[in-house]
Amino acid sequence: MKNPIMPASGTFAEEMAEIIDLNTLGALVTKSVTKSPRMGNKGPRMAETTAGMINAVGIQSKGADALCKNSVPFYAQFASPLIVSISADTAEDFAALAAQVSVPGVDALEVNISCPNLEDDGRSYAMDPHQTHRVISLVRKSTSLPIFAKLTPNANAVADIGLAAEHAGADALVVANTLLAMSINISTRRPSVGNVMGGLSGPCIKPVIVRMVYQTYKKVNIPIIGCGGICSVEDVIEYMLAGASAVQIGTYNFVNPTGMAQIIQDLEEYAIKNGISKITDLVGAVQDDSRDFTGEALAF
Amino acid sequence: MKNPIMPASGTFAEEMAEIIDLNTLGALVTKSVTKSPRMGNKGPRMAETTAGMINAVGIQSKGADALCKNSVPFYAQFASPLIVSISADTAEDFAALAAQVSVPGVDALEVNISCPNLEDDGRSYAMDPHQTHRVISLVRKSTSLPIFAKLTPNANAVADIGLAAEHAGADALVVANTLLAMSINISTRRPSVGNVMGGLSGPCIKPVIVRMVYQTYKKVNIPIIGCGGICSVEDVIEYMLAGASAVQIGTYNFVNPTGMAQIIQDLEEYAIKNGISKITDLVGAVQDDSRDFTGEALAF
Amino acid sequence: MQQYHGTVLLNQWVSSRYKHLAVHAPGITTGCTAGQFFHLRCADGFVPLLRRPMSIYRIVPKQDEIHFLYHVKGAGTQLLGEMQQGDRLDMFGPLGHGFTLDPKWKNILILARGVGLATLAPLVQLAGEQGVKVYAVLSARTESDILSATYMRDCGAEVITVTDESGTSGVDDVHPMLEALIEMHEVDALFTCGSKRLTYLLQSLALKYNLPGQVAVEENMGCGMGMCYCCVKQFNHNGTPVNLRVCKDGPVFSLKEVMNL
Amino acid sequence: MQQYHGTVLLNQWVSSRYKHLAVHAPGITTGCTAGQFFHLRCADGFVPLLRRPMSIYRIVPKQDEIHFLYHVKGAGTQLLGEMQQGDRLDMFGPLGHGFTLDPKWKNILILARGVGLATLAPLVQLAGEQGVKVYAVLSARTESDILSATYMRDCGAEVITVTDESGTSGVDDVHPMLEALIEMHEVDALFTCGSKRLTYLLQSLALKYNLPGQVAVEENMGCGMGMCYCCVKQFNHNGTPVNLRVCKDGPVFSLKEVMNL
Ligand SMILES: Cc1cc2nc3c(=O)[nH]c(=O)nc-3n(C[C@H](O)[C@H](O)[C@H](O)COP(=O)(O)OP(=O)(O)OC[C@H]3O[C@@H](n4cnc5c(N)ncnc54)[C@H](O)[C@@H]3O)c2cc1C
Ligand SMILES: Cc1cc2nc3c(=O)[nH]c(=O)nc-3n(C[C@H](O)[C@H](O)[C@H](O)COP(=O)(O)OP(=O)(O)OC[C@H]3O[C@@H](n4cnc5c(N)ncnc54)[C@H](O)[C@@H]3O)c2cc1C
Ligand SMILES: Cc1cc2nc3c(=O)[nH]c(=O)nc-3n(C[C@H](O)[C@H](O)[C@H](O)COP(=O)(O)O)c2cc1C
Ligand SMILES: Cc1cc2nc3c(=O)[nH]c(=O)nc-3n(C[C@H](O)[C@H](O)[C@H](O)COP(=O)(O)O)c2cc1C
Ligand code: FES
Ligand code: FES
Repeated sequence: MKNPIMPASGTFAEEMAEIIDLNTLGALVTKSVTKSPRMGNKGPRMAETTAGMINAVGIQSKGADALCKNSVPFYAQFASPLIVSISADTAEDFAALAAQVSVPGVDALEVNISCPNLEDDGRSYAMDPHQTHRVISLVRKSTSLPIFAKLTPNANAVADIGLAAEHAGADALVVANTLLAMSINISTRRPSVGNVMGGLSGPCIKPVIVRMVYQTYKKVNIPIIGCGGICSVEDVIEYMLAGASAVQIGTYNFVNPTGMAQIIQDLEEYAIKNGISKITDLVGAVQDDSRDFTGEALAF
Repeated sequence: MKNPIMPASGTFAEEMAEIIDLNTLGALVTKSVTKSPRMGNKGPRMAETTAGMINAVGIQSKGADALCKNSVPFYAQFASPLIVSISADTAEDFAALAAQVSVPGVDALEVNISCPNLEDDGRSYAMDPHQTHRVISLVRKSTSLPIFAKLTPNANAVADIGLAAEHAGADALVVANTLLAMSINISTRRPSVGNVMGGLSGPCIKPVIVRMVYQTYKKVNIPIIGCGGICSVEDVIEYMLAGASAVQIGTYNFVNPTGMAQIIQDLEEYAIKNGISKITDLVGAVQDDSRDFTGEALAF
Repeated sequence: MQQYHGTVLLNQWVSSRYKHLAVHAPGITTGCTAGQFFHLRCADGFVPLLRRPMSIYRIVPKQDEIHFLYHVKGAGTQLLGEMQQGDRLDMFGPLGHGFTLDPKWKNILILARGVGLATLAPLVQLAGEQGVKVYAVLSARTESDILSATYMRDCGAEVITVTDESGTSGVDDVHPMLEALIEMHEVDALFTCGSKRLTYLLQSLALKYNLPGQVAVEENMGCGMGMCYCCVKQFNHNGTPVNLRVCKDGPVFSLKEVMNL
Repeated sequence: MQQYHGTVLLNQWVSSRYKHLAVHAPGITTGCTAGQFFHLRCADGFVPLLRRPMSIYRIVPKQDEIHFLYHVKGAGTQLLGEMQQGDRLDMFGPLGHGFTLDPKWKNILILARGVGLATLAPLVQLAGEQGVKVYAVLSARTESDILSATYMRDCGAEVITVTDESGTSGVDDVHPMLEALIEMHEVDALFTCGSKRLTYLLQSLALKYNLPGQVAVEENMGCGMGMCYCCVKQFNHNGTPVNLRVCKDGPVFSLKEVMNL
């Protein structure tokens, strides 16, 4: 990767090419795709909260065939590696889908085992280390591409889930998806998203996810991609110090559609200004007086 | 209770009497007390985050004797019921402490089984239903006062923990304590609180805790006291609609030291303006098209 | 679409609830058409976090100006309202698909309510420029909230106003009025924005008179550019419901496809 | 302590980094003493969320005015800096324990650095009023950052300034200067604020000369009024470390109790 900055799944699509040069991104990450086309949830799908937003899009997907036919060739125009995010209802379906989208032009798979399956009160594979191990193992067998396991911050002990994913063969972890949340419109007395609950993202969640990256970094030996509330180069540095080898930017793309490009530029300047010759030296370098400072690069 | 508004443990103390009339509060809640005096964590103990704050006070306590000798008589001046929050390291110590502070003048105990015991990577009793059941059962046997179990939002399934507390004899649940979080000062590369991790509170966490109140309300039959990010009468209404019979106000006391008094007044006006004769009619009244609208009052 | 950092030229109250905002930025009118919108960042910082979609109210290509007419409603529009002349405004757009005028059309009917007037105003201008006659029924709470009546008349439209305060804006009052206009003036197409009730009414008239129609739809938005699927609503594609993005597939949709507003 | 809604009288730059803020509120000076502080809400809304502690810089009882001198540093002080004359400022205070002057003292030495000058200025005024002679060593980055020298001289203090730019502000330079002052003027007590290094230096001199001393300490604050224990630092109570609240047990502490700043 040219740099550690990439978009977060679901907050990026082909349209972004119209406003920033996708060649500058560390990687490209698709919206989670399902095998067959899916409608997604009923609206409203989004509500703003203090320094955050709740989304309950529920994975609207054109299906894996459309992805391979249209999106993969589109992104092939750009030098940046392409990561396809996959979503399925069973471990077997995950594995089958992984095989299906392991086509030329795809550089890695992100296994979205963390989307709060909202029909089941927010549960998802990544709530449980055994389930995580099972699904990642099956995916591991069905593709030779690098696989990233995307974890949920709603789990008790994210680091343990990360460890399970590592043992099952994941090449990297994405920490993390959204926090299960809810808000209520007090005038209508209705939940503010049609699906009642949804996923909280944005700056408000950053301190929780930084903590999870930190905890996970202490347990696992594969690279961690930090994701949650990143809006500036300072946030990127904070995540790297906590243990992230790369980061994903989600909600901030809505706040500032050219934000990723700006952050990439700011990161270069930051490195120069602070005499950092290898940005990976920052990985895990928080001075918590308790662990060695070793950084792992994320490479394809 | 006169009204459903009370302070959250650790954000309120005798000093508040100098700026608002404590008689107007629904209840008074002490900082968590330990059996013996405790120093608390090393500093810095607090760091601000986007729309929130991380605290790592770590329960600095004068001990239960001092509480019974000084604070209980002090609060006895006021008509509002007194809730003493207790903290201990083992279930047995919790029970012994509950007995020790069940003195005249104390109207209920809040069992703080949710303070992230930060030496253990954020774990606490309320991370696990069995542990919760055990500690609440023991406390139940050792006091005849009403007991509130204060849950942690860091658990997988808060509603299940709540159910365990209910089965063990808790009279109400406080949902919830702080989210385990971390931030890093990128200039010093040190964690911004001395204890590395701390608890996130303030408006940023509200959507997560509202969701937990909603989920817990669907499972339990005891009243829920909502706590997390409340800063206005609208927030109080939102929590009540989600299922809270009462609420606690924490961080907002720092933002606006006379805020609780204002919210109590605003709540009266809100009820009049919206023709709500019994404020408890709001409890759980969110129109999620899936459950009956029944409210439970919180009474001592 | 592009991110512009415009300069506020004016931002003034035009009634007790609406403000008129004009912004200058080189090249900003490029590709702008009636019915499209800009996604505005109402303040630096993260509360409110997201941008606010605002229809283009007026396009002034010669002066590189885009105007908005907006209702000061919640936190975002309140902050927008605090902008002063000379301030910088972060604008992302133009976004979405606007209204289209078939060259064959001679007479069109527009039915606008509230801030819907803002959205339809540039269509009236466009129609005027293309020699299409506009019959406009404008609805609002009060007479003073009907902000663009004069502007629309200047563009050559025939305008009828109805208001809640005068008791003339009910669906039952507007319905016969619309039928009369359609029948009297050989209306070729129907346009609306700003009210669910009125949209359903106009949809029924489009069916009854077999007329094409267009409606500008609103929904909460994340990205505003088609990536996030936050703004999706269901539309009727020949009997099957499809989920379309208001920001990119709309905000202007065919009236007959409207299902659940 | 009380919550006041003051009116900003002035809020102006006095150097490239510092602003001087004066606020009026009826009764606000009641009970205010040098060394105490107010907890200021720098903006409505929740970013930044918390109040900012600011030492009282000047107390003007006759005009119900409290003044502050502050360093524009991060988000909170930046927003504070944007306040205009006439704006309302939410102020909570006065908070904490201030400096005390023993009636027996004739000469005191103060050592201030940076914004510590703001904290010590009202002490100089108080000493002047009580006929206590003040010897002040003021330290800052640049001469223009030494903001209160004139004011302190007007209050009757003898002032020496040292700066980083002139290379006179190092601990090694200040040390002999302080010893000379203490020995020459029969100093009765020592006061400081604004620098950890200088506090430790002054502590060592307090021990050496067996002089009482007071220091105003800073720490991040939650409540500002003693409830939350966020602002605790360790102090030395006759050999045992105790956790004291900067906001309530301080911000002024005995110099000899200082342990970990
Ligand atoms: C394509 C489009 C064009 C629009 N054009 C105009 C216009 O020309 N003039 C005008 O006054 N208003 C217009 N609106 C509505 C305008 O976007 C909302 O009034 C505005 O977002 C409210 O923001 P707020 O912070 O003041 O209100 P709040 O109610 O505090 O907003 C809370 C959240 O809900 C969203 N929201 C609230 N109302 C709407 C709405 N009606 N549509 C979409 N999102 C909403 C906000 O964006 C925000 O995320 C348009 C909306 C869309 C989708
Ligand atoms: C009792 C007391 C009196 C003070 N008096 C003055 C004064 O007269 N003039 C002046 O310029 N400054 C004074 N300070 C320091 C002032 O409070 C901080 O500079 C200010 O809080 C910084 O806020 P910010 O948002 O600009 O900076 P940021 O660095 O963005 O603040 C981030 C967080 O850290 C806290 N913080 C940062 N620096 C300090 C600090 N030094 N002390 C306490 N908390 C801090 C802030 O309150 C906030 O919560 C005083 C501090 C204390 C404790
Ligand atoms: C509108 C929206 C849609 C999302 N869709 C997906 C998705 O399809 N798959 C996925 O793994 N994560 C999805 N996410 C989660 C983001 O990828 C990211 O994990 C989360 O938003 C936290 O990052 P942020 O705070 O930077 O937004 C979505 C987030 C948003 C806001
Ligand atoms: C400084 C501080 C200290 C706290 N101390 C305690 C405590 O001793 N016991 C406890 O149960 N909760 C404690 N809490 C948690 C609060 O009671 C409350 O659960 C939490 O802050 C969420 O509410 P809020 O967002 O309104 O602050 C503390 C919170 C803060 C901010
Ligand atoms: S707002 Fe993102 S797709 Fe419409
Ligand atoms: S800031 Fe709360 S005790 Fe000092």
